[in-house]
Amino acid sequence: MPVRISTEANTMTAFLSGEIDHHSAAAIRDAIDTQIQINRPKLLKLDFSEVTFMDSSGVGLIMGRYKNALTFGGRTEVANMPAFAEKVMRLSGLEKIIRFYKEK
Amino acid sequence: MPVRISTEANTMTAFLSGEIDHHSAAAIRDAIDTQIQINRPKLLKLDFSEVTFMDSSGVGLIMGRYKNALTFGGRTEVANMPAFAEKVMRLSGLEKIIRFYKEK
Amino acid sequence: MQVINEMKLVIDALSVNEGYCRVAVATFVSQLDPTIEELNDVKTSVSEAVTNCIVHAYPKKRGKIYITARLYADGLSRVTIKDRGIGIEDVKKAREPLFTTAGGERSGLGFSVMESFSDKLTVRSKPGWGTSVTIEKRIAGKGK
Amino acid sequence: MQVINEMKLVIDALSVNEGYCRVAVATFVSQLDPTIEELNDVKTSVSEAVTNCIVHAYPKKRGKIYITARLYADGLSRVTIKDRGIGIEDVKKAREPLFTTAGGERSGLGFSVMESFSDKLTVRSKPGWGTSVTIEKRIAGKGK
Ligand SMILES: Nc1ncnc2c1ncn2[C@@H]1O[C@H](COP(=O)(O)OP(=O)(O)O)[C@@H](O)[C@H]1O
Ligand SMILES: Nc1ncnc2c1ncn2[C@@H]1O[C@H](COP(=O)(O)OP(=O)(O)O)[C@@H](O)[C@H]1O
Repeated sequence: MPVRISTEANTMTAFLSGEIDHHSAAAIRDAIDTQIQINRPKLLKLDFSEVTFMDSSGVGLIMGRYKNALTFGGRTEVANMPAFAEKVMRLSGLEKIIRFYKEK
Repeated sequence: MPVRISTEANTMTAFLSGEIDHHSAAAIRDAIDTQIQINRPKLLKLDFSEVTFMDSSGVGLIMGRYKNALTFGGRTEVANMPAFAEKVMRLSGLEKIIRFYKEK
Repeated sequence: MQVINEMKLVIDALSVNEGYCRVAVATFVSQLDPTIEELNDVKTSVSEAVTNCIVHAYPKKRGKIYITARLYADGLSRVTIKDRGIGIEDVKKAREPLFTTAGGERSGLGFSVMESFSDKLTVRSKPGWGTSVTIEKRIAGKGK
Repeated sequence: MQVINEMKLVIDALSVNEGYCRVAVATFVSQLDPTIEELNDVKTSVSEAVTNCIVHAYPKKRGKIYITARLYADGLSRVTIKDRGIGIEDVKKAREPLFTTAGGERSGLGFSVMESFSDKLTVRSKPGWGTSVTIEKRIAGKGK
Protein backbone atom coordinates (compact mmCIF):
# COMPACT_ATOMS: atom_id res chain seq x y z
CA MET A 1 0.00 0.00 0.00
CA PRO A 2 1.48 3.37 -0.99
CA VAL A 3 0.29 5.05 2.21
CA ARG A 4 0.71 4.37 5.94
CA ILE A 5 -1.38 6.30 8.42
CA SER A 6 -0.73 7.00 12.10
CA THR A 7 -2.81 9.02 14.57
CA GLU A 8 -1.65 10.69 17.76
CA ALA A 9 -3.84 12.98 19.84
CA ASN A 10 -5.42 15.41 17.35
CA THR A 11 -2.87 14.87 14.62
CA MET A 12 -3.20 12.34 11.83
CA THR A 13 -0.13 11.71 9.67
CA ALA A 14 -0.24 10.02 6.26
CA PHE A 15 3.14 8.78 5.02
CA LEU A 16 2.90 8.53 1.25
CA SER A 17 5.38 6.41 -0.68
CA GLY A 18 6.31 5.27 -4.18
CA GLU A 19 5.01 6.80 -7.40
CA ILE A 20 2.06 9.18 -7.26
CA ASP A 21 0.07 9.36 -10.45
CA HIS A 22 -3.62 9.30 -11.41
CA HIS A 23 -3.67 5.51 -10.99
CA SER A 24 -2.02 5.21 -7.58
CA ALA A 25 -3.70 8.37 -6.22
CA ALA A 26 -7.08 6.63 -6.11
CA ALA A 27 -6.06 4.10 -3.44
CA ILE A 28 -4.14 6.71 -1.44
CA ARG A 29 -7.15 9.03 -1.49
CA ASP A 30 -9.54 6.33 -0.32
CA ALA A 31 -7.25 5.21 2.50
CA ILE A 32 -6.73 8.73 3.85
CA ASP A 33 -10.38 9.77 3.51
CA THR A 34 -11.55 6.71 5.43
CA GLN A 35 -9.28 7.65 8.31
CA ILE A 36 -10.25 11.34 8.21
CA GLN A 37 -13.87 10.24 8.53
CA ILE A 38 -13.02 8.09 11.57
CA ASN A 39 -10.49 10.32 13.35
CA ARG A 40 -11.66 13.81 12.39
CA PRO A 41 -8.15 15.18 13.04
CA LYS A 42 -7.49 18.82 13.97
CA LEU A 43 -4.28 18.53 11.96
CA LEU A 44 -3.73 16.37 8.87
CA LYS A 45 -0.07 15.98 8.03
CA LEU A 46 0.83 14.60 4.59
CA ASP A 47 4.42 13.34 4.59
CA PHE A 48 5.96 12.98 1.11
CA SER A 49 9.48 11.93 2.13
CA GLU A 50 9.20 8.43 0.64
CA VAL A 51 7.65 9.55 -2.65
CA THR A 52 9.80 8.66 -5.68
CA PHE A 53 7.72 10.22 -8.48
CA MET A 54 4.85 12.68 -8.67
CA ASP A 55 2.92 14.35 -11.46
CA SER A 56 0.03 16.85 -11.22
CA SER A 57 -2.20 14.11 -9.75
CA GLY A 58 -0.32 14.83 -6.51
CA VAL A 59 -1.69 18.38 -6.56
CA GLY A 60 -5.25 17.12 -6.86
CA LEU A 61 -4.56 14.63 -4.11
CA ILE A 62 -3.35 17.30 -1.67
CA MET A 63 -6.12 19.73 -2.61
CA GLY A 64 -8.77 17.05 -2.15
CA ARG A 65 -7.49 16.01 1.31
CA TYR A 66 -7.23 19.66 2.33
CA LYS A 67 -10.88 20.17 1.47
CA ASN A 68 -11.99 16.96 3.12
CA ALA A 69 -10.10 17.65 6.37
CA LEU A 70 -11.61 21.13 6.41
CA THR A 71 -15.12 19.63 6.32
CA PHE A 72 -14.38 18.32 9.81
CA GLY A 73 -12.68 21.53 10.89
CA GLY A 74 -9.14 20.24 10.41
CA ARG A 75 -6.23 21.97 8.73
CA THR A 76 -3.63 20.35 6.44
CA GLU A 77 0.14 20.57 6.29
CA VAL A 78 2.57 19.03 3.81
CA ALA A 79 5.92 17.74 5.05
CA ASN A 80 9.11 16.79 3.23
CA MET A 81 8.16 17.32 -0.39
CA PRO A 82 11.13 15.92 -2.39
CA ALA A 83 13.14 18.38 -4.46
CA PHE A 84 12.09 16.85 -7.81
CA ALA A 85 8.41 17.52 -7.00
CA GLU A 86 8.89 21.16 -6.07
CA LYS A 87 8.57 22.32 -9.68
CA VAL A 88 5.05 20.82 -9.84
CA MET A 89 4.20 22.39 -6.50
CA ARG A 90 5.28 25.86 -7.58
CA LEU A 91 3.02 25.61 -10.64
CA SER A 92 0.08 24.70 -8.44
CA GLY A 93 0.20 27.70 -6.13
CA LEU A 94 -0.80 25.34 -3.28
CA GLU A 95 1.81 26.95 -1.05
CA LYS A 96 -0.42 30.00 -0.79
CA ILE A 97 -3.09 28.10 1.13
CA ILE A 98 -1.22 25.17 2.69
CA ARG A 99 1.90 25.16 4.86
CA PHE A 100 4.82 23.23 3.34
CA TYR A 101 7.84 22.44 5.47
CA LYS A 102 10.81 20.12 5.79
CA GLU A 103 11.84 18.03 8.75
CA LYS A 104 15.36 16.74 9.21
CA MET B 1 32.57 -2.26 -17.92
CA PRO B 2 30.82 -5.61 -17.47
CA VAL B 3 34.08 -7.50 -16.92
CA ARG B 4 37.02 -7.11 -14.52
CA ILE B 5 40.15 -9.16 -15.12
CA SER B 6 42.87 -10.17 -12.66
CA THR B 7 45.97 -12.29 -13.26
CA GLU B 8 47.93 -14.28 -10.71
CA ALA B 9 50.78 -16.64 -11.64
CA ASN B 10 49.43 -18.77 -14.47
CA THR B 11 45.77 -18.12 -13.73
CA MET B 12 43.73 -15.36 -15.29
CA THR B 13 40.29 -14.70 -13.82
CA ALA B 14 37.56 -12.75 -15.59
CA PHE B 15 34.75 -11.55 -13.32
CA LEU B 16 31.71 -10.99 -15.52
CA SER B 17 28.84 -8.82 -14.29
CA GLY B 18 25.45 -7.47 -15.30
CA GLU B 19 23.37 -8.68 -18.23
CA ILE B 20 24.99 -10.92 -20.82
CA ASP B 21 23.37 -10.77 -24.23
CA HIS B 22 24.56 -10.50 -27.83
CA HIS B 23 25.09 -6.75 -27.35
CA SER B 24 27.09 -6.79 -24.12
CA ALA B 25 28.99 -9.97 -25.05
CA ALA B 26 30.99 -8.09 -27.70
CA ALA B 27 32.79 -5.82 -25.22
CA ILE B 28 33.33 -8.67 -22.75
CA ARG B 29 34.80 -10.84 -25.48
CA ASP B 30 37.21 -8.15 -26.66
CA ALA B 31 38.39 -7.35 -23.13
CA ILE B 32 39.08 -11.00 -22.25
CA ASP B 33 40.73 -11.85 -25.58
CA THR B 34 43.10 -8.89 -25.30
CA GLN B 35 44.24 -10.16 -21.91
CA ILE B 36 44.53 -13.79 -23.09
CA GLN B 37 46.79 -12.55 -25.85
CA ILE B 38 48.98 -10.69 -23.35
CA ASN B 39 49.02 -13.17 -20.46
CA ARG B 40 48.69 -16.52 -22.23
CA PRO B 41 47.30 -18.10 -19.04
CA LYS B 42 47.55 -21.81 -18.27
CA LEU B 43 44.15 -21.50 -16.62
CA LEU B 44 41.35 -19.13 -17.64
CA LYS B 45 38.69 -18.82 -14.99
CA LEU B 46 35.36 -17.22 -15.96
CA ASP B 47 33.49 -16.11 -12.84
CA PHE B 48 29.75 -15.55 -13.36
CA SER B 49 28.75 -14.74 -9.77
CA GLU B 50 27.80 -11.12 -10.54
CA VAL B 51 25.83 -11.91 -13.68
CA THR B 52 22.16 -10.88 -13.44
CA PHE B 53 20.87 -12.11 -16.80
CA MET B 54 22.14 -14.42 -19.50
CA ASP B 55 20.78 -15.80 -22.75
CA SER B 56 22.42 -18.17 -25.25
CA SER B 57 24.97 -15.48 -26.11
CA GLY B 58 26.65 -16.51 -22.86
CA VAL B 59 27.20 -19.99 -24.32
CA GLY B 60 28.93 -18.57 -27.39
CA LEU B 61 30.98 -16.32 -25.13
CA ILE B 62 32.25 -19.23 -23.02
CA MET B 63 32.85 -21.44 -26.04
CA GLY B 64 34.78 -18.71 -27.83
CA ARG B 65 37.03 -17.99 -24.82
CA TYR B 66 37.58 -21.74 -24.33
CA LYS B 67 38.83 -22.01 -27.91
CA ASN B 68 40.95 -18.89 -27.71
CA ALA B 69 42.63 -19.92 -24.44
CA LEU B 70 43.32 -23.33 -25.97
CA THR B 71 45.20 -21.66 -28.84
CA PHE B 72 47.79 -20.67 -26.26
CA GLY B 73 47.65 -24.03 -24.50
CA GLY B 74 45.39 -22.85 -21.68
CA ARG B 75 42.34 -24.58 -20.25
CA THR B 76 39.09 -22.89 -19.17
CA GLU B 77 36.89 -23.26 -16.08
CA VAL B 78 33.57 -21.63 -15.24
CA ALA B 79 32.88 -20.60 -11.66
CA ASN B 80 29.67 -19.65 -9.88
CA MET B 81 27.12 -19.86 -12.66
CA PRO B 82 23.91 -18.42 -11.13
CA ALA B 83 20.95 -20.79 -10.73
CA PHE B 84 18.78 -18.96 -13.29
CA ALA B 85 21.43 -19.54 -15.99
CA GLU B 86 21.79 -23.26 -15.37
CA LYS B 87 18.86 -24.09 -17.66
CA VAL B 88 20.69 -22.46 -20.59
CA MET B 89 23.91 -24.25 -19.64
CA ARG B 90 22.23 -27.65 -19.58
CA LEU B 91 20.91 -27.08 -23.11
CA SER B 92 24.39 -26.22 -24.32
CA GLY B 93 26.14 -29.38 -23.22
CA LEU B 94 29.18 -27.23 -22.36
CA GLU B 95 29.57 -29.10 -19.09
CA LYS B 96 30.85 -32.06 -21.08
CA ILE B 97 33.97 -30.20 -22.16
CA ILE B 98 34.41 -27.49 -19.53
CA ARG B 99 34.57 -27.79 -15.75
CA PHE B 100 31.79 -25.89 -13.95
CA TYR B 101 31.98 -25.39 -10.20
CA LYS B 102 30.76 -23.23 -7.36
CA GLU B 103 32.79 -21.43 -4.73
CA LYS B 104 31.29 -20.37 -1.44
CA MET C 1 19.03 16.10 -37.70
CA GLN C 2 19.62 12.37 -37.75
CA VAL C 3 17.33 10.02 -35.79
CA ILE C 4 19.64 7.60 -33.98
CA ASN C 5 16.93 5.44 -32.44
CA GLU C 6 13.17 5.19 -32.56
CA MET C 7 10.46 3.27 -30.77
CA LYS C 8 6.70 3.13 -31.07
CA LEU C 9 4.45 1.82 -28.34
CA VAL C 10 0.72 1.16 -28.63
CA ILE C 11 -1.03 0.26 -25.41
CA ASP C 12 -4.52 0.08 -23.90
CA ALA C 13 -5.71 3.34 -22.32
CA LEU C 14 -6.01 1.81 -18.85
CA SER C 15 -4.84 3.59 -15.73
CA VAL C 16 -2.84 0.50 -14.75
CA ASN C 17 -0.55 1.33 -17.73
CA GLU C 18 0.37 4.87 -16.61
CA GLY C 19 3.53 3.85 -14.80
CA TYR C 20 4.49 1.45 -17.57
CA CYS C 21 4.28 4.11 -20.29
CA ARG C 22 6.40 6.74 -18.56
CA VAL C 23 9.02 4.17 -17.57
CA ALA C 24 9.07 2.72 -21.11
CA VAL C 25 9.75 6.17 -22.56
CA ALA C 26 12.21 7.24 -19.84
CA THR C 27 14.22 4.03 -20.16
CA PHE C 28 14.46 4.57 -23.91
CA VAL C 29 15.54 8.21 -23.48
CA SER C 30 18.17 7.00 -20.97
CA GLN C 31 20.33 6.11 -23.96
CA LEU C 32 21.09 9.84 -24.27
CA ASP C 33 22.66 9.63 -20.79
CA PRO C 34 20.39 12.24 -19.17
CA THR C 35 20.84 13.64 -15.68
CA ILE C 36 18.38 12.43 -13.04
CA GLU C 37 16.57 15.74 -13.28
CA GLU C 38 16.26 15.62 -17.07
CA LEU C 39 14.93 12.09 -16.87
CA ASN C 40 12.40 13.08 -14.22
CA ASP C 41 11.25 15.94 -16.47
CA VAL C 42 10.62 13.50 -19.33
CA LYS C 43 8.88 11.03 -17.01
CA THR C 44 6.63 13.68 -15.54
CA SER C 45 5.53 15.26 -18.81
CA VAL C 46 4.91 11.85 -20.41
CA SER C 47 2.88 10.87 -17.35
CA GLU C 48 0.64 13.92 -17.81
CA ALA C 49 0.03 13.25 -21.49
CA VAL C 50 -0.65 9.55 -20.94
CA THR C 51 -3.01 10.28 -18.05
CA ASN C 52 -4.95 12.67 -20.29
CA CYS C 53 -5.49 9.88 -22.83
CA ILE C 54 -6.83 7.70 -20.04
CA VAL C 55 -8.92 10.30 -18.22
CA HIS C 56 -10.26 12.47 -21.04
CA ALA C 57 -9.92 10.87 -24.47
CA TYR C 58 -12.19 7.85 -24.23
CA PRO C 59 -15.18 8.58 -22.00
CA LYS C 60 -17.30 5.84 -23.57
CA LYS C 61 -15.13 3.19 -25.19
CA ARG C 62 -11.88 1.43 -24.44
CA GLY C 63 -9.22 3.03 -26.59
CA LYS C 64 -5.50 2.97 -27.25
CA ILE C 65 -2.55 5.22 -26.52
CA TYR C 66 0.00 5.68 -29.34
CA ILE C 67 3.47 6.71 -28.24
CA THR C 68 6.45 7.47 -30.48
CA ALA C 69 9.87 8.34 -29.08
CA ARG C 70 12.72 9.54 -31.27
CA LEU C 71 16.29 10.21 -30.21
CA TYR C 72 18.45 12.55 -32.29
CA ALA C 73 22.21 12.67 -32.73
CA ASP C 74 22.41 16.13 -31.13
CA GLY C 75 20.74 14.98 -27.89
CA LEU C 76 17.15 15.96 -28.64
CA SER C 77 14.38 13.61 -27.54
CA ARG C 78 10.98 13.98 -29.18
CA VAL C 79 8.05 12.06 -27.74
CA THR C 80 4.57 12.04 -29.24
CA ILE C 81 1.58 10.78 -27.23
CA LYS C 82 -1.54 10.37 -29.31
CA ASP C 83 -5.07 9.09 -28.92
CA ARG C 84 -8.01 8.58 -31.26
CA GLY C 85 -10.47 9.85 -28.72
CA ILE C 86 -12.96 12.69 -28.49
CA GLY C 87 -10.43 15.47 -29.10
CA ILE C 88 -10.34 19.00 -27.70
CA GLU C 89 -12.70 21.75 -28.84
CA ASP C 90 -10.48 24.71 -27.85
CA VAL C 91 -6.82 23.79 -27.44
CA LYS C 92 -5.74 27.28 -26.38
CA LYS C 93 -8.21 27.25 -23.50
CA ALA C 94 -7.33 23.67 -22.57
CA ARG C 95 -3.67 24.67 -22.20
CA GLU C 96 -4.46 27.44 -19.69
CA PRO C 97 -3.31 26.65 -16.14
CA LEU C 98 -6.03 25.24 -13.88
CA PHE C 99 -8.48 24.70 -16.75
CA THR C 100 -10.14 21.31 -16.52
CA THR C 101 -13.35 19.79 -17.82
CA ALA C 102 -13.05 16.83 -15.53
CA GLY C 103 -14.62 16.50 -12.13
CA GLY C 104 -12.91 14.40 -9.50
CA GLU C 105 -9.52 15.65 -8.49
CA ARG C 106 -7.96 16.75 -11.78
CA SER C 107 -6.03 19.91 -11.11
CA GLY C 108 -6.08 21.34 -14.62
CA LEU C 109 -2.30 21.55 -14.49
CA GLY C 110 -1.45 18.75 -16.94
CA PHE C 111 -0.55 20.96 -19.89
CA SER C 112 1.22 23.49 -17.62
CA VAL C 113 3.44 20.72 -16.28
CA MET C 114 4.18 19.40 -19.80
CA GLU C 115 5.08 22.93 -20.87
CA SER C 116 7.37 23.79 -18.01
CA PHE C 117 9.05 20.35 -17.91
CA SER C 118 9.94 20.33 -21.61
CA ASP C 119 11.64 22.62 -24.10
CA LYS C 120 8.74 22.65 -26.54
CA LEU C 121 5.18 21.39 -26.37
CA THR C 122 3.00 20.97 -29.44
CA VAL C 123 -0.68 20.03 -29.10
CA ARG C 124 -2.77 19.04 -32.08
CA SER C 125 -6.39 18.08 -31.60
CA LYS C 126 -9.71 17.92 -33.41
CA PRO C 127 -13.05 16.85 -31.96
CA GLY C 128 -13.82 13.33 -33.14
CA TRP C 129 -10.29 12.80 -34.47
CA GLY C 130 -8.26 12.68 -31.28
CA THR C 131 -5.35 14.47 -29.70
CA SER C 132 -1.62 14.42 -30.35
CA VAL C 133 0.87 15.92 -27.92
CA THR C 134 4.56 16.27 -28.80
CA ILE C 135 7.09 16.87 -26.06
CA GLU C 136 10.59 17.93 -27.04
CA LYS C 137 13.31 17.80 -24.46
CA ARG C 138 16.94 18.52 -25.12
CA ILE C 139 19.18 16.19 -23.11
CA ALA C 140 22.42 17.92 -22.21
CA GLY C 141 23.26 14.86 -20.18
CA LYS C 142 25.71 13.87 -17.51
CA GLY C 143 28.70 14.18 -19.81
CA LYS C 144 28.27 17.91 -20.39
CA MET D 1 -10.08 -16.19 -23.37
CA GLN D 2 -10.27 -12.48 -22.61
CA VAL D 3 -7.29 -10.21 -23.31
CA ILE D 4 -6.90 -8.03 -20.21
CA ASN D 5 -4.07 -5.87 -21.51
CA GLU D 6 -2.12 -5.48 -24.72
CA MET D 7 0.93 -3.57 -25.88
CA LYS D 8 2.71 -3.25 -29.20
CA LEU D 9 6.26 -2.06 -29.52
CA VAL D 10 8.05 -1.23 -32.78
CA ILE D 11 11.74 -0.50 -32.45
CA ASP D 12 14.91 -0.28 -34.56
CA ALA D 13 16.74 -3.62 -34.96
CA LEU D 14 19.88 -2.34 -33.23
CA SER D 15 21.81 -4.40 -30.72
CA VAL D 16 21.68 -1.50 -28.26
CA ASN D 17 17.91 -2.18 -28.02
CA GLU D 18 18.20 -5.83 -26.91
CA GLY D 19 18.07 -5.08 -23.20
CA TYR D 20 15.31 -2.54 -23.69
CA CYS D 21 13.03 -4.98 -25.54
CA ARG D 22 13.23 -7.82 -23.03
CA VAL D 23 12.76 -5.43 -20.10
CA ALA D 24 9.82 -3.71 -21.83
CA VAL D 25 8.09 -7.08 -22.31
CA ALA D 26 9.01 -8.45 -18.87
CA THR D 27 7.79 -5.31 -17.10
CA PHE D 28 4.48 -5.59 -18.97
CA VAL D 29 4.11 -9.29 -18.10
CA SER D 30 4.84 -8.38 -14.46
CA GLN D 31 1.20 -7.36 -14.17
CA LEU D 32 0.37 -11.06 -13.99
CA ASP D 33 2.47 -11.20 -10.79
CA PRO D 34 4.95 -13.84 -12.02
CA THR D 35 7.57 -15.50 -9.88
CA ILE D 36 11.17 -14.41 -10.45
CA GLU D 37 11.80 -17.61 -12.36
CA GLU D 38 8.78 -17.20 -14.63
CA LEU D 39 9.84 -13.64 -15.37
CA ASN D 40 13.38 -14.72 -16.16
CA ASP D 41 11.99 -17.34 -18.56
CA VAL D 42 10.03 -14.67 -20.42
CA LYS D 43 13.02 -12.31 -20.45
CA THR D 44 15.36 -14.98 -21.77
CA SER D 45 13.14 -16.24 -24.57
CA VAL D 46 12.27 -12.69 -25.68
CA SER D 47 15.97 -11.87 -25.65
CA GLU D 48 16.68 -14.78 -28.03
CA ALA D 49 13.94 -13.80 -30.46
CA VAL D 50 14.92 -10.12 -30.45
CA THR D 51 18.59 -10.97 -30.95
CA ASN D 52 17.66 -13.09 -33.96
CA CYS D 53 15.92 -10.10 -35.57
CA ILE D 54 19.08 -8.09 -35.02
CA VAL D 55 21.63 -10.74 -36.01
CA HIS D 56 19.89 -12.62 -38.81
CA ALA D 57 16.89 -10.77 -40.23
CA TYR D 58 18.46 -7.68 -41.79
CA PRO D 59 21.89 -8.46 -43.18
CA LYS D 60 21.83 -5.52 -45.58
CA LYS D 61 19.41 -2.83 -44.44
CA ARG D 62 18.37 -1.27 -41.16
CA GLY D 63 15.06 -2.82 -40.18
CA LYS D 64 12.48 -2.86 -37.40
CA ILE D 65 11.42 -5.29 -34.71
CA TYR D 66 7.67 -5.64 -34.10
CA ILE D 67 6.67 -6.90 -30.66
CA THR D 68 3.15 -7.60 -29.42
CA ALA D 69 2.45 -8.72 -25.86
CA ARG D 70 -0.99 -9.87 -24.73
CA LEU D 71 -2.04 -10.77 -21.22
CA TYR D 72 -5.04 -13.04 -20.70
CA ALA D 73 -7.44 -13.28 -17.78
CA ASP D 74 -6.36 -16.87 -17.03
CA GLY D 75 -2.70 -15.90 -16.60
CA LEU D 76 -1.43 -16.66 -20.09
CA SER D 77 1.08 -14.31 -21.66
CA ARG D 78 1.52 -14.39 -25.42
CA VAL D 79 4.40 -12.46 -26.96
CA THR D 80 5.01 -12.18 -30.70
CA ILE D 81 8.37 -10.96 -32.03
CA LYS D 82 8.31 -10.24 -35.73
CA ASP D 83 10.60 -8.85 -38.39
CA ARG D 84 10.24 -8.03 -42.09
CA GLY D 85 13.65 -9.39 -42.90
CA ILE D 86 15.06 -12.13 -45.09
CA GLY D 87 13.06 -14.96 -43.52
CA ILE D 88 14.03 -18.59 -42.96
CA GLU D 89 14.24 -21.15 -45.77
CA ASP D 90 13.76 -24.27 -43.62
CA VAL D 91 12.17 -23.54 -40.24
CA LYS D 92 12.33 -27.15 -39.05
CA LYS D 93 16.08 -27.23 -39.57
CA ALA D 94 16.55 -23.77 -38.04
CA ARG D 95 14.85 -24.98 -34.86
CA GLU D 96 17.27 -27.87 -34.41
CA PRO D 97 19.65 -27.41 -31.47
CA LEU D 98 23.09 -26.06 -32.45
CA PHE D 99 22.02 -25.21 -35.99
CA THR D 100 23.26 -21.78 -37.01
CA THR D 101 23.96 -20.03 -40.29
CA ALA D 102 25.84 -17.25 -38.55
CA GLY D 103 29.55 -17.12 -38.03
CA GLY D 104 30.94 -15.31 -35.04
CA GLU D 105 29.91 -16.77 -31.73
CA ARG D 106 26.27 -17.66 -32.28
CA SER D 107 25.64 -20.97 -30.53
CA GLY D 108 22.65 -22.12 -32.56
CA LEU D 109 20.72 -22.50 -29.31
CA GLY D 110 18.33 -19.56 -29.69
CA PHE D 111 15.26 -21.58 -30.69
CA SER D 112 16.11 -24.33 -28.19
CA VAL D 113 16.15 -21.78 -25.39
CA MET D 114 12.85 -20.23 -26.55
CA GLU D 115 11.31 -23.68 -26.65
CA SER D 116 12.47 -24.88 -23.25
CA PHE D 117 11.77 -21.55 -21.53
CA SER D 118 8.20 -21.27 -22.75
CA ASP D 119 5.08 -23.43 -22.83
CA LYS D 120 4.59 -23.14 -26.57
CA LEU D 121 6.70 -21.75 -29.39
CA THR D 122 5.32 -20.99 -32.84
CA VAL D 123 7.63 -19.93 -35.66
CA ARG D 124 6.28 -18.61 -38.94
CA SER D 125 8.67 -17.55 -41.66
CA LYS D 126 8.95 -17.09 -45.40
CA PRO D 127 12.01 -16.00 -47.36
CA GLY D 128 11.59 -12.37 -48.34
CA TRP D 129 8.60 -11.91 -46.04
CA GLY D 130 10.18 -12.10 -42.62
CA THR D 131 9.87 -14.13 -39.46
CA SER D 132 7.32 -14.19 -36.68
CA VAL D 133 7.95 -15.98 -33.40
CA THR D 134 5.20 -16.42 -30.80
CA ILE D 135 6.13 -17.35 -27.26
CA GLU D 136 3.38 -18.47 -24.91
CA LYS D 137 4.08 -18.66 -21.23
CA ARG D 138 1.53 -19.48 -18.58
CA ILE D 139 2.11 -17.41 -15.45
CA ALA D 140 1.05 -19.35 -12.37
CA GLY D 141 2.41 -16.46 -10.34
CA LYS D 142 3.39 -15.79 -6.77
CA GLY D 143 -0.18 -16.05 -5.53
CA LYS D 144 -0.59 -19.69 -6.54
N1 LIG E 1 -6.13 13.57 -24.70
C1 LIG E 1 -7.18 14.40 -24.45
N2 LIG E 1 -8.40 14.14 -25.00
C2 LIG E 1 -9.45 14.96 -24.77
N3 LIG E 1 -9.38 16.06 -23.98
C3 LIG E 1 -8.20 16.37 -23.41
C4 LIG E 1 -7.06 15.56 -23.61
N4 LIG E 1 -6.03 16.12 -22.93
C5 LIG E 1 -6.52 17.21 -22.33
N5 LIG E 1 -7.83 17.38 -22.62
C6 LIG E 1 -8.69 18.51 -22.17
O1 LIG E 1 -7.88 19.57 -21.72
C7 LIG E 1 -8.18 19.89 -20.36
C8 LIG E 1 -6.94 20.34 -19.62
O2 LIG E 1 -5.99 19.28 -19.53
P1 LIG E 1 -4.86 19.30 -18.42
O3 LIG E 1 -4.17 20.63 -18.44
O4 LIG E 1 -4.00 18.11 -18.61
O5 LIG E 1 -5.63 19.21 -17.03
P2 LIG E 1 -6.46 18.00 -16.39
O6 LIG E 1 -6.03 16.71 -17.02
O7 LIG E 1 -6.12 18.06 -14.94
O8 LIG E 1 -7.91 18.29 -16.63
C9 LIG E 1 -8.79 18.61 -19.81
O9 LIG E 1 -9.61 18.85 -18.68
C10 LIG E 1 -9.57 18.11 -21.02
O10 LIG E 1 -10.80 18.80 -21.18
N1 LIG F 1 14.54 -13.61 -37.39
C1 LIG F 1 15.28 -14.41 -38.21
N2 LIG F 1 15.49 -14.05 -39.50
C2 LIG F 1 16.22 -14.83 -40.33
N3 LIG F 1 16.79 -15.99 -39.94
C3 LIG F 1 16.63 -16.40 -38.67
C4 LIG F 1 15.87 -15.63 -37.74
N4 LIG F 1 15.87 -16.27 -36.55
C5 LIG F 1 16.59 -17.40 -36.73
N5 LIG F 1 17.05 -17.49 -38.01
C6 LIG F 1 17.85 -18.59 -38.58
O1 LIG F 1 17.74 -19.72 -37.72
C7 LIG F 1 19.04 -20.12 -37.27
C8 LIG F 1 18.96 -20.70 -35.89
O2 LIG F 1 18.57 -19.70 -34.96
P1 LIG F 1 18.88 -19.87 -33.42
O3 LIG F 1 18.44 -21.19 -32.95
O4 LIG F 1 18.30 -18.68 -32.71
O5 LIG F 1 20.47 -19.83 -33.32
P2 LIG F 1 21.52 -18.64 -33.56
O6 LIG F 1 20.80 -17.33 -33.42
O7 LIG F 1 22.54 -18.83 -32.48
O8 LIG F 1 22.07 -18.84 -34.93
C9 LIG F 1 19.89 -18.89 -37.40
O9 LIG F 1 21.26 -19.16 -37.51
C10 LIG F 1 19.32 -18.24 -38.68
O10 LIG F 1 19.81 -18.87 -39.83
